[in-house]
Amino acid sequence: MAVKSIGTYDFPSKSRQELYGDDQLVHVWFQGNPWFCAAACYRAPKAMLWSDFWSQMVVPWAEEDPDFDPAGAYAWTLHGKPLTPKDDVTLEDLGVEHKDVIGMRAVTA
Amino acid sequence: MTIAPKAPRAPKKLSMKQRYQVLTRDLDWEPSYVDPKEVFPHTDFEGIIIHDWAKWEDPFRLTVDAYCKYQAEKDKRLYAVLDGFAQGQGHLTLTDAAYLNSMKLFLQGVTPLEYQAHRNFAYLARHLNGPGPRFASLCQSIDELRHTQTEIHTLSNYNKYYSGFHNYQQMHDRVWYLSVPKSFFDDALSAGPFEFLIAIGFSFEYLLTNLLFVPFMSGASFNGDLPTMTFGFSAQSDESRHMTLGLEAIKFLLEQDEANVPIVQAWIDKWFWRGYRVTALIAQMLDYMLPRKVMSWKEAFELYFEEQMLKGLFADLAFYGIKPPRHVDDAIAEKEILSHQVYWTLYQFSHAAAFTTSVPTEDHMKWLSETYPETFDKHYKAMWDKEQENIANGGRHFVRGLPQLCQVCQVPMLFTEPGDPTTICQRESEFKGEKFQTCSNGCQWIFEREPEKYVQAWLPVHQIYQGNCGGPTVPDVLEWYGIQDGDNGEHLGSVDDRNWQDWHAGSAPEGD
Amino acid sequence: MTATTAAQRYVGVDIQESEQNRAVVEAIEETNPDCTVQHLPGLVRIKCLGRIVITRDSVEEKLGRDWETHEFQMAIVSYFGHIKDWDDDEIVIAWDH
Amino acid sequence: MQYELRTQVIEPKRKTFDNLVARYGDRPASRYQEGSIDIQATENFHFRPLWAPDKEIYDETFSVLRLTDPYSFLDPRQYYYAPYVTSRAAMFDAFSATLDYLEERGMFERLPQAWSELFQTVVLPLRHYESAAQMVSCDTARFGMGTTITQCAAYAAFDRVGNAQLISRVGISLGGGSADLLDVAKTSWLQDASLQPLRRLAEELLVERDWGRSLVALDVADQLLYPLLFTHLDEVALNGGAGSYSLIAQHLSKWFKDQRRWLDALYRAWTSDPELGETNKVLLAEIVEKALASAQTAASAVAVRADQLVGTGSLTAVDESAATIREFFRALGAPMKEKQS
Repeated sequence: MAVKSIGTYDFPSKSRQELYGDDQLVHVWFQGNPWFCAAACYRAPKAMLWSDFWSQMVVPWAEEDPDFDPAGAYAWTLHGKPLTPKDDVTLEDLGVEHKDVIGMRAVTA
Repeated sequence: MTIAPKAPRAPKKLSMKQRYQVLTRDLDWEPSYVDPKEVFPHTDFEGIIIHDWAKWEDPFRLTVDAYCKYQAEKDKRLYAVLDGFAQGQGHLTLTDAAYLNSMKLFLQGVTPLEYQAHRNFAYLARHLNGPGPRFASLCQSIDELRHTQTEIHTLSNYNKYYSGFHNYQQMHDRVWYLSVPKSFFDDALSAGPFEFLIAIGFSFEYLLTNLLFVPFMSGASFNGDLPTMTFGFSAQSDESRHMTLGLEAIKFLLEQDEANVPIVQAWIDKWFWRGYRVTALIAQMLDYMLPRKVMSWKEAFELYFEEQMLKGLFADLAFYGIKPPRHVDDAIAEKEILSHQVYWTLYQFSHAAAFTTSVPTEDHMKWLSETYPETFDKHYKAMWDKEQENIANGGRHFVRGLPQLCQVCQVPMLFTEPGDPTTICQRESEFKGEKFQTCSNGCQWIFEREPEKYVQAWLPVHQIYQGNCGGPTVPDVLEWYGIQDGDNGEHLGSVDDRNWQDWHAGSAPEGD
Repeated sequence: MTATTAAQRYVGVDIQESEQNRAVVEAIEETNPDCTVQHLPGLVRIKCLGRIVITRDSVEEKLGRDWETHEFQMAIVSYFGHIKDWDDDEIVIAWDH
Repeated sequence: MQYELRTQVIEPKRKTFDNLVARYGDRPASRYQEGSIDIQATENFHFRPLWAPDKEIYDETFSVLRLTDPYSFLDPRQYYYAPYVTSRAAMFDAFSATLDYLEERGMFERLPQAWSELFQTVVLPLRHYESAAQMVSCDTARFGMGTTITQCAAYAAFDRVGNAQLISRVGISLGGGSADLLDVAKTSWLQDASLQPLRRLAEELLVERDWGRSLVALDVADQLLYPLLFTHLDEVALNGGAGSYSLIAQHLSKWFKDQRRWLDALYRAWTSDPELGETNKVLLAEIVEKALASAQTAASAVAVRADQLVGTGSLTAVDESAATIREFFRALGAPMKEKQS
């Protein structure tokens, strides 16, 4: 349903992608890890390689957890489906869109 | 007591009801030189139908002279307490400097809301068609200004000695966790007059008021904060009038036309959940921030909400076809986990906040285990144990990054799936090709009802990334927030903690 | 929601604990013999099934002076229920339906 | 609880809040300042009003009259809530004492018939004017920019209901304890030729959406009516053996003096604004001239009626007040017309 208003009520989103230029907002949700109370939100270039995203953004955040293992195995999800990140592929090419939530879960042996 | 009134003159006296009628309600007339509709241009667009404004009942029947007399007396008493407390260095008799974290949160988060209420009840005092509700709104408007100012004046004394109070207005406009209460009230102020009446007059001032304020004030009383207790109870005495206005408002709308019922129901559904999310800050305050506990969040919720509102109020409103708020079951299901999740979040983000946090002490954890036998040991104790070990190894859990926020309530997305306290609840909606995440079924429902509204939300995290908050680094943002050293982070060893220890050094406590 | 009548549900009023308000509390207890009184930090909670009535006469008797019902505002902290009436002689808190 | 005597002197770490230090230097602030300055939110509003999508929640464009810094205006009375209600409690006490005295001594019954009629047909209907004035003041309290202005307006709104109630109580006393005379007065308000220009003025104020314009226009009308009814006629009453009229009038003229203090300060703030002062002067001249035209018509009709009933000089009093208003704004630099057209 639409809002009821006096006159036209139509405003652009204050978080729309164009406000971030060539970048976009990306969330990383470390599932099964209660150390982090909520998913993280990053501003990352669409053209950022996964390896850079991992080493420059995710690891510095996640390693604040004393139990985090940057070399560990993680299962990834995007849009409700498994995601297989490749180091030399950009976020955009991996299918990551503005404000997407990337799921991350430690794989236990 | 010097304000005992004279006995009524025996002959020819109008009753309180007649007098009120004559002095307040009879002042209106039907305009003929201008279009009456143009005098009240805002009461049509929301779809509410009012047939007869004269049916509004106002049980308080207060006139301006009586109002001024009693309010002046209340303030005389209150300011005497404030002055005495300040002169006697009363702040030294608080249970601990850490207690004031709850009051910092109050000044930063709640006082500006009182002010917002003041301004918008003035709007109702202008824009409602009936003189009865206009006068009640005007009284409430200046009451809310009273609350704003008595809160500032009460906490002003603490500002002189403690961190975190000094820049509360600017913080309310800028800081991430304060966008939760700010956006809540902005949502109400940007709504039409009837929705505001239900949002604030009814949902906030009646449905949730006891849950919000009474625990705060009892907490103050239990922790040696006489001024806060005094202003709180003094404000609450006005609040009882506001509750009456809220309840009268809903009954009036429901009785005026059956077509109003579904509109009002949707507003109750929306505003219960909006308000409930704001009370998350109260939940953690009760269970974690008060050095001496009054009651747990769970007890407060059961008493003030489940017992008084669900069993009392909603049974009454069922007569009109009103059902308990949508998503109320999700709120009930959260009562044993909410405070733990919220405090854990504030704890790990307190480096970017204007209050301090600490790991609960051993005694405190024991209390939490006993108070929350089903949840604390099972889900939360292990995290604190891990954090204690982390601290022993030289760490302190401060998140190095920014959290994902809910598009509606703006709380970091920390809440969990109904029935599963281990999985964060993530909801996503799309509007005009853009994704919007919400923290719960309640917030998602609210978003999807009025997406045009919520896409405008000024989400602090997104704004920081747009470069609108002072700069790209955390210190830049903190400077823009006006946060000074000592306002934020770990409480133990903080400026307030060190001062507190110094001030009490050498004065061995004599009994407790 | 299970159907209850107004008389089966509690209403209540919280009064600030003070020397001045003691007479008011006593008056309410006397006027509403079935009420329960609970002391909480800083306040007294009085609750009763169905309705609570505060009468001017009873408060004046306990106080030993004139008291107008508006003065109750100096004592009340909160309530639950519905203030059905607030007149020269009495204040009634009760549910409607 | 600790009971030991504390001999230690603890130096405050801070004197007041940051915003006040930034404005006035590092020194203790008054309760008026702490409770009023910078209290209204200024930035990062989340949602546009559904009833005014072109505006922010607080928006200076709600009026053409603006201040570069809204807090360049301060209430000379320094009212925050506590001193405000305390002062009004005293005013109402004094009024009640007057009314009690008048009733006890049967003064209303001794009032000359013409004065009794003046009360009934001129003064009592003004309770409706006061009611409109309340709504106009509420517009400023909500839509005005900056707490120092909106706070004054909120108190003024409450005062106007207070005035309406005060006038109503006079009506009840005059009617021997019944509200009948108030019904008669309402009919007068709706029908008497002498009151129709004033009622038209009141109604037109209620459809003005610019709070600054309606606030000024209301004040212009007040500045003609209050001196006429409660200063000029007060003098006439004393000379005409209507002491009870004078006893009532003093309360309203006292209130009006108090009301003038913040409004005159606001005019000074508007016209002395470093950036917008010149614009405001031109705007004020335009608004005041227009307001004077209808206010003078309205007040003159009332004056004619008063002169018919109790005496002389009322029309002249209105003209004099109008001249005073023009002179006041001219002195502030507003380009007022030389003579009324």
